[in-house]
Amino acid sequence: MKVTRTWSIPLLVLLLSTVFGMFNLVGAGDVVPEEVAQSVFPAELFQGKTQAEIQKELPISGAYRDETSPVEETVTVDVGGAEKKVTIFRYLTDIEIMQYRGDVLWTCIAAFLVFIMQAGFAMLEAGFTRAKNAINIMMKNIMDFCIGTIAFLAIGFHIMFAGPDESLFWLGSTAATQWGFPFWLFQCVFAATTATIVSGGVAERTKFTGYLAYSVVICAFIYPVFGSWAWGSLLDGSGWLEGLLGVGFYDFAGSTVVHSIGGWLALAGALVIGPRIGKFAKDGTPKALPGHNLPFAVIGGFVLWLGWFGFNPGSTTTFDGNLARIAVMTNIAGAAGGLGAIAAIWAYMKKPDVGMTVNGFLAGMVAICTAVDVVTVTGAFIIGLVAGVLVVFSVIFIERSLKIDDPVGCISVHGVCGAWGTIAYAFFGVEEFSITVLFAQLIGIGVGFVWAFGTGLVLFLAIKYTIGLRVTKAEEEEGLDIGEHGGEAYTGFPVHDLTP
Amino acid sequence: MKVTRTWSIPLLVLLLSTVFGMFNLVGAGDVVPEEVAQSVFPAELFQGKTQAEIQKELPISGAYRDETSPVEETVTVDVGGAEKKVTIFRYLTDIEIMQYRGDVLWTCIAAFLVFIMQAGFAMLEAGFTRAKNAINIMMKNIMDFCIGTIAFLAIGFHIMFAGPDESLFWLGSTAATQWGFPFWLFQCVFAATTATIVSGGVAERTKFTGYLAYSVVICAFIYPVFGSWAWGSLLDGSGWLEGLLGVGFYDFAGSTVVHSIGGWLALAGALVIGPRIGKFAKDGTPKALPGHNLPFAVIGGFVLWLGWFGFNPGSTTTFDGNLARIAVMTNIAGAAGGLGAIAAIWAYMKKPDVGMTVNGFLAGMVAICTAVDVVTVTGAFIIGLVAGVLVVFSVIFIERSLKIDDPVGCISVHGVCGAWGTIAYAFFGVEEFSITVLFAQLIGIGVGFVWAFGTGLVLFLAIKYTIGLRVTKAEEEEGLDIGEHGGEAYTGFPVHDLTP
Amino acid sequence: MKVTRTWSIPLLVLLLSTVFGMFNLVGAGDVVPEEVAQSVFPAELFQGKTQAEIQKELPISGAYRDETSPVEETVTVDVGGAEKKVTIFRYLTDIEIMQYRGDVLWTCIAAFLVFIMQAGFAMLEAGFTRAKNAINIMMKNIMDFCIGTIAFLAIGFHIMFAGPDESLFWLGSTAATQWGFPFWLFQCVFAATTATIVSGGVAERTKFTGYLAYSVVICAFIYPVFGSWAWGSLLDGSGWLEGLLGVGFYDFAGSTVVHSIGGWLALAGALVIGPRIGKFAKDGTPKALPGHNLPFAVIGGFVLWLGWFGFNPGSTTTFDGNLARIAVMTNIAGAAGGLGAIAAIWAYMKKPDVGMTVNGFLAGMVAICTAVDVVTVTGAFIIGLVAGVLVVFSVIFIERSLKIDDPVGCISVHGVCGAWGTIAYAFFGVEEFSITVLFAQLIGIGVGFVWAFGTGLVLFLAIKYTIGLRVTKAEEEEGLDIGEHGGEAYTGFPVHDLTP
Amino acid sequence: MKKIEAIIKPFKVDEMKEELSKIGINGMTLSEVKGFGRQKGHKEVYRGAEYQVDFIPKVKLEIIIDDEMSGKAVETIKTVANTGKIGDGKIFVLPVETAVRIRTGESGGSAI
Amino acid sequence: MKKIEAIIKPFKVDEMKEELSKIGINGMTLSEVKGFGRQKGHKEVYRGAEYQVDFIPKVKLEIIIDDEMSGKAVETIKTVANTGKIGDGKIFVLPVETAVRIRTGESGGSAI
Amino acid sequence: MKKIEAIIKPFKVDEMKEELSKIGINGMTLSEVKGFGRQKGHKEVYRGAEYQVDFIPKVKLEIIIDDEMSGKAVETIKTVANTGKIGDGKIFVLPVETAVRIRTGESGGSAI
Ligand SMILES: Nc1ncnc2c1ncn2[C@@H]1O[C@H](COP(=O)(O)OP(=O)(O)O)[C@@H](O)[C@H]1O
Ligand SMILES: Nc1ncnc2c1ncn2[C@@H]1O[C@H](COP(=O)(O)OP(=O)(O)O)[C@@H](O)[C@H]1O
Ligand SMILES: Nc1ncnc2c1ncn2[C@@H]1O[C@H](COP(=O)(O)OP(=O)(O)O)[C@@H](O)[C@H]1O
Repeated sequence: MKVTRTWSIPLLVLLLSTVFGMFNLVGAGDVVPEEVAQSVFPAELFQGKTQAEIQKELPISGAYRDETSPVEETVTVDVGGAEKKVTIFRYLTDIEIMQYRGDVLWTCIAAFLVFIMQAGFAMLEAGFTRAKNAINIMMKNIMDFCIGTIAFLAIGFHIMFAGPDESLFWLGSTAATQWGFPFWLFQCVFAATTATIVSGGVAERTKFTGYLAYSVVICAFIYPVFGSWAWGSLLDGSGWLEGLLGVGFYDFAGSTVVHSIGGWLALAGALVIGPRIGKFAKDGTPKALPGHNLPFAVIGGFVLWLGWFGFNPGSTTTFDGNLARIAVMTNIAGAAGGLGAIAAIWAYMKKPDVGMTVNGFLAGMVAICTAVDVVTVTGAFIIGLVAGVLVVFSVIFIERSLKIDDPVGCISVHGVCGAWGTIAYAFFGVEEFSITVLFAQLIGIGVGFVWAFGTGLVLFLAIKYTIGLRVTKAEEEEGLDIGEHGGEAYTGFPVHDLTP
Repeated sequence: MKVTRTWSIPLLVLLLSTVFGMFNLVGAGDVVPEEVAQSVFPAELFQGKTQAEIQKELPISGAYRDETSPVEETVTVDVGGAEKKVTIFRYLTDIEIMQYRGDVLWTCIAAFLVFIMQAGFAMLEAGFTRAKNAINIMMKNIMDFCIGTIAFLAIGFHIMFAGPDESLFWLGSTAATQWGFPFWLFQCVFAATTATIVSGGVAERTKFTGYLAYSVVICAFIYPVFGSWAWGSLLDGSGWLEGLLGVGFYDFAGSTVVHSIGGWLALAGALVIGPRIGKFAKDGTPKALPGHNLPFAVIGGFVLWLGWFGFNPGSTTTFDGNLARIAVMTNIAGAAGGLGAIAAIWAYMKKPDVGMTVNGFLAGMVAICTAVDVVTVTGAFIIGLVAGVLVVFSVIFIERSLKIDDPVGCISVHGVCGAWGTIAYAFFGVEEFSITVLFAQLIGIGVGFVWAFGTGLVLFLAIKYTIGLRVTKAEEEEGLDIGEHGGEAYTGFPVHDLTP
Repeated sequence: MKVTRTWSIPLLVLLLSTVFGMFNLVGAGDVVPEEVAQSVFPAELFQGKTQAEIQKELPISGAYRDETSPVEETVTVDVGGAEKKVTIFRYLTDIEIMQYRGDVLWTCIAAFLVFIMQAGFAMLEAGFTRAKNAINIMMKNIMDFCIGTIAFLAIGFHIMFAGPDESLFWLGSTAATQWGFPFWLFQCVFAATTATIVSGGVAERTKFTGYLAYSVVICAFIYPVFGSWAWGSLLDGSGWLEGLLGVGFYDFAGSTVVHSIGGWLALAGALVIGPRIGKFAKDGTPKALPGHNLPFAVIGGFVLWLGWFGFNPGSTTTFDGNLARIAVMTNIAGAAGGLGAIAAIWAYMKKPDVGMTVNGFLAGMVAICTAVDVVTVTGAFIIGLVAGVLVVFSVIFIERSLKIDDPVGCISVHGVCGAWGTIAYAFFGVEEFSITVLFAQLIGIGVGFVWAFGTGLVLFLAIKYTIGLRVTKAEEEEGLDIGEHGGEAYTGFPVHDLTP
Repeated sequence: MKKIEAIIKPFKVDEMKEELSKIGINGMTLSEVKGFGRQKGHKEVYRGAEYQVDFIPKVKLEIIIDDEMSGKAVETIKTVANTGKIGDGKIFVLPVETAVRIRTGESGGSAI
Repeated sequence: MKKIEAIIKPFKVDEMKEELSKIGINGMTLSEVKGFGRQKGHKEVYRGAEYQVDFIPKVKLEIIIDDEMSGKAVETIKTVANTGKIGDGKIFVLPVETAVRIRTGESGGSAI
Repeated sequence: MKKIEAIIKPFKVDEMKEELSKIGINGMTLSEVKGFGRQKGHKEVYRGAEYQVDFIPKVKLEIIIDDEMSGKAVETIKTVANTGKIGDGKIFVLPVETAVRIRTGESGGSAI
């Protein structure tokens, strides 16, 4: 009698060598699971309970795993030449528990790293805009995270990951087990990131109440819905994009799911709210409204780079050797993006501009998210390099030709380069090029655009005509810090902004 | 003969399934430990040594564990119906070693995260005060950590954690084993945090020498003594508060032990040193002395939030699935605190003030420390939300009614909200409400207040009448940076502070 | 027949107790590896393959390990009294795989921490220099990392770690296995650190193109060559310094390999490029050119401190209990360095200067790198304290006596204190003082100096006489931000620097 | 020679420079000042305390100019700076005795 | 019309504004300047190098005022700014030829 | 009494202070201004957009001085500030009516 086992828990990738083996059920006419179980596994994995007793303790789905809850495993038993599948219920081995703990630790650390991207975004956006709006930008980023946490807790997580049977509102059944916590935390910081990306596109002119309103909707609804289509099955959901055209829409760490969605929402926001006063001359020529603290912005960029080491490698939510490969590819793409952007802007504007260089390395890391787990070194390099060049011309095109005012370039960095990265998977992420894969990716990108830009337009227009989206002209000129928050960012320093 | 095992090392929570089991000592009239040992465990766990030999290698206490030192384990042997306890000495199994390494790694990473809170506090405090004192604030924070490290190494650690038999001065016996190192590091960064909290309350007017003096005393004495009462048994000590009223005073991660102690010390300091020149008008009306760099302060707040992911989840010093739950609860309380504070200040002052919002999320995380390991999602949300509201009115009350000048609000954030969190445990941290638990918590809070405020008063008065606590009026007006450190923080920027 | 095993993989330090034991090969005249293998290890470690089949799958060298590739192990078999060594090939046990995953995780986390040192250096250097050059400093630090990544990927890694047989250009054979990734990442961030150290010494006057040129050469060539001499055998290389005088030149985490090399390169650069305009009066008296944002610089120092918790403890690239000890020693040396420096400068200049204090704690951590894994608490304290005092007088000596302009003190911090730490190993790092060890260290230091200073001189002179090393006088006066990058760091703030 | 001091709103600076150039004024000095006047400041709050900020950022332009040009300059400034809202600012004209160009040593009208 | 320029200590600004309002002066312009005079600066140290800072932060008030009010204004400034310590500052009075209010175009006394 | 206003290059301040001290001028007020003149500014780029920066950082020195000293002061300033390059700056001399030292109440020549 030969036994092979099929795991019901995809994350337990570790081979359990101590329990593998061949064995015979002597004279087995009928296969008794109890017997099979005892022959394959040491007795302590059953804690003296019967198979039926253990089965009752099974979590609702394999996703709700825990170090103390039992798992279900299918063992193939060879009875006199005929194969029979037997389902066995048992508790985790010590080594499986260690693996589980490793998964939890790494997923949490990755979530902490993604969390600090909030600070990175805040620094980047504040540094790239004017001093008179710095408090407002800080407040938006704080609120993105506070609101994001509570909105995703209350509603978003359910929308994104619930199956048909259980509720995940306010964590729901997840709270009963341990795995729900690291998984939720990691997903929560992702959701907050999407809202924060949008912030940059509508900076320096958005009413704070309007901002809060859209932040809730993005974290509770817009992001989770698209997320459920692409990533639902990471827990109990099942997204229709996951099986698209048979090959599935592929987006490992969110070039589209997080970045492009954020970018297209920002595009909708920037269109509805219009450019900042003074951004375009009467003839439409764009004017520079330089940021007030570029070193601060650059450090924000470095902090984002750090965060990406959680964002991409953490997306496996698995403690295994693969995370290093993903970290390396992320790093190569970031570095190549920085080089691509500095080369492009230097050639085009004759100066190695710092803002574009920062956008460049960010663009490289945005683009690599989709294929980061499967790409080669050369693939990562090209994806990053192209993103770096692309972001430069995208920023210029959006500003000069489309006359859209995106103060920090988030439409280009996250929207455009997110789309590039998602397409690039079809060229650098698969063994052999397949037109089906390319189509699947393009459809995913298209669906993402339609969803995010569409709901974004509705959302921003709705806010515009209800609570109001934009501050008054006088307030915009004086700065949102005084108008919205009643204070100044830099008391004691004379700040003199000669722009409107 | 049935064997059950009682662990002598509380942290080795992992089930050792490979060695569990039932067995019979055939014809055992007399139980020989050597025999029992060999029957229960594989031979390699004894490395060819006798029980007596291994026993000699036992570390002084279980706390001094290491991956190579043996452990003591009690096995219950069932000899012909009569239960007999046999103590067995053995080395660790591989899986126990892995667990140990996991404990070390996680405890260190958590300590690194708590370490970076020093930078967060420095940014927060500097940003919330005036430019002319920014160097001084930086120097205080650097010295808190340098002095904290050496003072805690030399004296504090011994006071807090030594048992009656061994010395922990200068690490003492701990240095002989490995576990002492991660544990010490984690405790050391906690101690430094307490000193740093105080810094905010006496900012912008304290003599640097006076500051150094009190920093030494806090890290070497005041904090460790209270710590030994509440947490001594985490190593070799035994704190009287740990068994209070039978239920014990509960403070998982230090709402009282770290935060309130720091807050009440700050209160004593602020009282003794008096308000900054110009803080109160002649009629006692408080005047605003706005901070000079609010974006810097906000990023400091984010860095503190990051640090809290080490502060709370790391307080288990254990590599297991529980840390994720604690991280999630910390995050929810922080977010709720931010929302509570922004709502309160917006309602009360008609503006969503950034300083209060930052104080709010910090307050939420201060408050959750006590019960973070046992609270539900809703509990965490309420504890955080209440803390956020509370901190707003506490700041206003302390300033307007008590006329105490606390430049960054640390008395409210750490003292008051630490107390709130410690009380909240009695309502949200236990299965069923118990008046005894509430009393135990209240006593703990009271003892903490009396100890910290009392020793604080003595300390600050002693400094005042010896080396001096406050700079001269002229120096305060000109700024401590020039007077105390001979330099300016922002050479090249005209800084013009119209406040005194 | 008694079996003892010699491991071929040095990092798998874990005892595999489950497979240890004594056994007899009954009547074994001839020892068949197949048989021995099956008797020592459970069958699943061979996955049904013969020894010959497994042997073919062996990675090129033990360094290219992976969780799925087999290992080679020597087992000593006792056949009738005669010892025979048998080489066995097998796959990893579960516990070895866990250990491997732990190694990967920790090495990556350590690399992330070292990565963020780039931001720390950027803040430190920008804060300690003038506002008109802040963008340039940011750009240099971004480019150091982008260029460093790609140059080290393309060339440096090969030079440093390749053996005679395989190529490591563009990761080469490493990319085939998993371990190459974490190892490369950790080495890559080290290489970038070296280039960044140099940046401080030539700050505020270097042409950006010249900077890029030298950054490539350092990351691709100068650092890797010395690295290969001292650390080559960490992968497939073999460095001649590693066996120096029989005892070997010892430098655990790079006091010399990283820091002094960077410091001596900075010395060469500062000499070739000459002092900043206005740094020395006509009579040679040094003038202060104060930094424009000291709080920013101090936070940079804290970030560097954080990074050092990856730099030193991560240098084991091993998941085990030892990392905590290294972290503690790093921390003690840093704290002692801060105290040493503040005491020295306070005594000497009558003011506790913030710049020197920051340099002090950095110097302490630079100095401890060499011996951090073997030093005692007292050793770490003394090494740090001396470094803190030394750095103060070194900065003053280099400026006043040598008339070299080192804007941030990197020659003293990294060069001088790196050398001190390397020497200190001979006194605090070995059981018993040995003159041979001292000589080996001195030779290593000397070789490092000759190599780095020598190649540095050639490099900087070559750049000077080709693409140019220094900006024009007019550009230096106006600031490099406008001249090199076409922008200003702080638009909106009037920046008025009265220095040239 | 006259010195014209004009206190204007900061965002008018660019336009002002262009219009003054058009009428042949090619030199001026600008400083960042704070003004108090009819234009009310605003209340600010800081961590729960309210305070009044009365001084509003303004730009002061200083132009030294020949007597004959001064009228035209004043007119131009008045037109350009006018938005019709309180706080548009003031123009003051003061007498100047001499002007010297440091580079050349010229003085008087040719110095400006 | 006169222009009063007063160099005062920064922390006197609030009180000054209030006292001047009391005597009917409702317009003024403030700039942040650095003064050199009898009040000695201080030594600073920076990474081991000592240097002298001679310029001390001061505030310059500029008030354009009718001739008749000017005496009273000078008196008030003198009283408020006085602390009796070196560095209290100076008051200078200069002649002004015209004043124009940009918003309305009024000139002369009604413009201020 | 005269008021000398000199617009100079920022890095000349230290030398200027020393040279003026030598001829007995022990009081002055400095402000940070931006100048527009013959010295051309420069183009800057910001994230792909080019813009012209015309105002260049300068320092304005203000010295109130006795009539007789004023010539010598102007001479000294001219000599020290001269680098021979465009943008060296300008010196303007204005009449002053009174000067008051706030601390002592002295006015006139002894006040400065
Ligand atoms: N008497 C004055 N002396 C000096 N500056 C004045 C005077 N009155 C007004 N100013 C300046 O002119 C600015 C505008 O004056 P304000 O009274 O607010 O509005 P308006 O110019 O529309 O009457 C003020 O902010 C102040 O800088
Ligand atoms: N001759 C002067 N011209 C212009 N400003 C002066 C002159 N003398 C002094 N000041 C200004 O007055 C301020 C105070 O002068 P100082 O001599 O220090 O003290 P005091 O006013 O008490 O005599 C100086 O800081 C400077 O700004
Ligand atoms: N007419 C003017 N009124 C006021 N300030 C002027 C005038 N002309 C020049 N300036 C100031 O003098 C500075 C130097 O003038 P500029 O024409 O650039 O060079 P130069 O002094 O060598 O002729 C300018 O930056 C400006 O601050």
